[in-house]
Amino acid sequence: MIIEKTKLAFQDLFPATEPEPPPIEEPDEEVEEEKGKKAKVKKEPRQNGVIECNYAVHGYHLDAQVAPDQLIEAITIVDEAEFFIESITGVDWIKEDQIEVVYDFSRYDFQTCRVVIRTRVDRDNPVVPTITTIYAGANWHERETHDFFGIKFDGHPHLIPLLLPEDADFHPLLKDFKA
Amino acid sequence: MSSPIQLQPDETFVLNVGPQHPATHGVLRVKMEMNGEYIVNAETVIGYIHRMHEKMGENKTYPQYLMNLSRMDYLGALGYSHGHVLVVEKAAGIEVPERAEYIRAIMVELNRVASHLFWFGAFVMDLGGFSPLMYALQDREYILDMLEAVTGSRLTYCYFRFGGLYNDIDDDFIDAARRFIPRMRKSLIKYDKLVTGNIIFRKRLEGNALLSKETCRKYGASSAVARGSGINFDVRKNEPYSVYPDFDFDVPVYHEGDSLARYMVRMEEMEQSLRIIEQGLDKLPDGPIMPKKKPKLIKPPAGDYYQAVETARGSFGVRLVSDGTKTPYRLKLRSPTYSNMHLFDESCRGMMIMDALAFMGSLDLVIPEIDR
Amino acid sequence: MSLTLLNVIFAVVVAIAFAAANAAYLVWAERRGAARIQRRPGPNINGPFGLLQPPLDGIKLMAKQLIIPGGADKVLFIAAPVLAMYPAIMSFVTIPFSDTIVAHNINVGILMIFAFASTGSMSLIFAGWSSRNKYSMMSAVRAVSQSVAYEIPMLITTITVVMIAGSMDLMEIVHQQSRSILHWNIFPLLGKSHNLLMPASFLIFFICTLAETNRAPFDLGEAESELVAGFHTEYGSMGFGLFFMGEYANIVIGACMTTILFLGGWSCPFGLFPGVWWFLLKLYLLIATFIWIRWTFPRTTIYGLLNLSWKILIPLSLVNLLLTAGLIKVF
Amino acid sequence: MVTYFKDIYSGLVSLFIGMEVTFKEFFKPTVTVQYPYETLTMTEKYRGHVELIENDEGKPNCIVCGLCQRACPSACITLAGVKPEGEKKKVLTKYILDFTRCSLCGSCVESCNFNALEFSKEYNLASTRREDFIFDLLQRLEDRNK
Repeated sequence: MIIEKTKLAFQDLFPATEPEPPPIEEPDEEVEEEKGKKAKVKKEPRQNGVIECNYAVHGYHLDAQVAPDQLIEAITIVDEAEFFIESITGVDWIKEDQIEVVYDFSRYDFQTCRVVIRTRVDRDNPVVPTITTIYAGANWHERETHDFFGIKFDGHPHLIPLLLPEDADFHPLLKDFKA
Repeated sequence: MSSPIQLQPDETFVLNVGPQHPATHGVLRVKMEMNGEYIVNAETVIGYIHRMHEKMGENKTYPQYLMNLSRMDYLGALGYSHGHVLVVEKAAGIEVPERAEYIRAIMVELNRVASHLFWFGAFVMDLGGFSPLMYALQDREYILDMLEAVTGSRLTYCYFRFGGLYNDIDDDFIDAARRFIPRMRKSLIKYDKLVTGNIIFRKRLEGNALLSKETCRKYGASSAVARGSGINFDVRKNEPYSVYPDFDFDVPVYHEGDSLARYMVRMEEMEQSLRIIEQGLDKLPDGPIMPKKKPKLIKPPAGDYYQAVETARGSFGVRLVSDGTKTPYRLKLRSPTYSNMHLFDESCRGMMIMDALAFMGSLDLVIPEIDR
Repeated sequence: MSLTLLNVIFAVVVAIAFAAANAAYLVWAERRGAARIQRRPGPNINGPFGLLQPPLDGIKLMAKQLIIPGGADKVLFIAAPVLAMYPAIMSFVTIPFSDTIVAHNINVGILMIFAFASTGSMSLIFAGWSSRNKYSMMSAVRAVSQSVAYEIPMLITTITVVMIAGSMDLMEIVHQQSRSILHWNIFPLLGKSHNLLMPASFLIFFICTLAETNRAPFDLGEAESELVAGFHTEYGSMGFGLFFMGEYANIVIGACMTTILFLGGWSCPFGLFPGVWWFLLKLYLLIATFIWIRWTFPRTTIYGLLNLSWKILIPLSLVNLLLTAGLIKVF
Repeated sequence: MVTYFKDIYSGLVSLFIGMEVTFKEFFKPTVTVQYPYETLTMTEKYRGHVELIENDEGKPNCIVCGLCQRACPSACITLAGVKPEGEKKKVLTKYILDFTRCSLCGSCVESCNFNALEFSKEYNLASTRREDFIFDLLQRLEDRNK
């Protein structure tokens, strides 16, 4: 199954790059249904790792949170497994002083598997590597995310405002944005 | 004597197609670097009618945001509403009565036919044939009249509600829909004779703008753009939602990858939508259209929810990040044309301008939907 | 017929009036016809059946300001619309509408008409060049290649007819076809040539007429969905009006030529009551076909158009020319 | 060579088929409505801008609960009411609809529990002035009753 395969590929990322993996493996085996409730209770930012989610509740199968420097590796995994890019977006977690960049991937064939890859960066210095080298179609999505959240995509070929006016220096989807 | 444009053989010039250009069907601008009639490089500039729907989503309560979705895509509005209500229902755990789901499916499919009809007309108009647009609009008017009689509006419907629908359909609607199906089938034959078979039309589209599977994947193309390139991808089949598993329909797939394949996919999709409508009318169960117990205030539990639906323009996704309050924490709208249009820059290189514009037409663009 | 000054003035006035009236009312006919095809009523508010629409449109256009874009070549910019109109009017001088209705018949009438017709594309080049607009420029370039490509098969086909008639005099060509429908050049059974490929020749000529007059499906110069409005993008008011009228006047000329060369001019299909009415009937039927075609087909591409000309029309018309020459020799 | 002529032939045939279609359409009756001279009646469920519903005495049913105001996504509705001496219900004194912002979503009508709002069938709205679209619904109700 593609879900298992991709999950295993993701899991390989974590022990290798993070020497002291906190209880990441546990949530993996956790009953999926509790995930939704658990997320509510959890105050701490999520640890990096991959979780298998209940599709019926969340609408996606795998949820991988990676460190920004692992991003390229993670994206390569989904690229090699022939996923297509659905979208890139951000979420501003102002209370935790972080911005989450969310990458959505899905598949064209009937082995349905939606993968969410997230990475968190500090609000003061939001820099993540670009994935346009892997997915050419990420170009606009990254520009849009740059527009709305001010995230700098390192190495992006053309990071100028896309949806906002070309002289826009504000980022409207940040929670502290006041029009 | 003043000297107009200087054209040297090796020199390129920049042609601004848009923001106001007949072929862009809205305020889209493509900066084309041209060498004569050939496009050397193109850069699409979007955002002229950006309305920041996503920020509005964060400021409005869930029911207040309902009407925004239909403003995204003015041709196939119901499909977008469907995605939104589904994700909120999923998040808040609202049960939808079966009748409501069936009516939703029928309405969405009708809207899809209407949208494809308009696309068909506009596409042929891009290619210079004007009459098919008028014929397509006649059939589309029929659909809009039907939808208006139920939803109360013609384009920007605000019909779906969390848990159900705003209005129930009546016998008049069912009769009209039943009458519509044979009428539409007859029209499809007419379009086939008038346009699809036409040698000029075929010569223009055959081999025009070949898109490979790989390009589609890298850009995340969906709808006819993907299906015309041999990718059997339809969210209704791949990730069945609502009552679509109950219907028997096919997903037309063409392997040529040219504009004609994209055209053929959409034309056949209309027929498939008619089949769904037919089955939906036959199977339509009785019952309420709103659930008995519906929370007064919609407050989905905190979490991350995603729902993809197949709209007339492709795979539309709504990502809802809830923090348990009555407004979404983050609402991301993944619009299909955004990805489809993104293809254009790379794929139109080396094409002649008239082919590029035919290609643009075959992508089925609705600019407010790209810009959101 | 002696050509006096009065004669000339009269002829020119009549020609201009005929061309202008035709142009104006063909716009109306086109709009009504297109509307009928699309199941709309078309212009029907001003006057009975909307018949006052063309003069009112003309007044509106004339009342508007002629805007010359900055940086445009003024002389050429103004000359271009005039150039669009004048060859059509000049051509009317030599076209015979019946035995008696002809302004001035010359024995190389065909040559003269083609000479003027080829200056028609000059106006597009001038307009495209002088407007200082990239769309106009591209349209002008297209117009040149189009007119080069289509004049060749058109002329070859005309030579075929000239060979059959043995004359370049339009009157003479009609006279030779005057007995019955079977003597028309399109139906070669009783004519001089006996060439069974003449209907193909007619079709080639007809297609070339469409292309020469920039009509759909060959309206690449205008191509409103690609080049906005092509060569007349920058024209407003009567400059635009003249282009518009020139287009329709050219259609009339094209249809006149088709009638004369292939459909027997003013002769009746059954040899009865020849007269100008037959000419006009054939003329307007052809024009109706022009309109009908325009509202049916999508536009071709520039390379599709050139392929059609160089790969199909020119070889076929050459074959036809050789065949006709041979058949004339044989019979 | 054979395909060459076949292509020409089939191409020509396809063109004639297309012309046959438009020829047939030419003789069919028109389907359009001559708008200013002919108008359509709106369907029962048509959503025009909202209108107040009156009771038997010609007074609005509205009890000034303000639910519509709160439900409105675009803040189009401004209403005010007073409670006259000795009356139980509030009486509506002002109901302004800013139609320039209204998107006809129907939230106000849905939220109303007192059958006080309905959609009008008005679709002939056009003006060059913004103020013309700020409706005083109470005034409109009185005008209707005149």
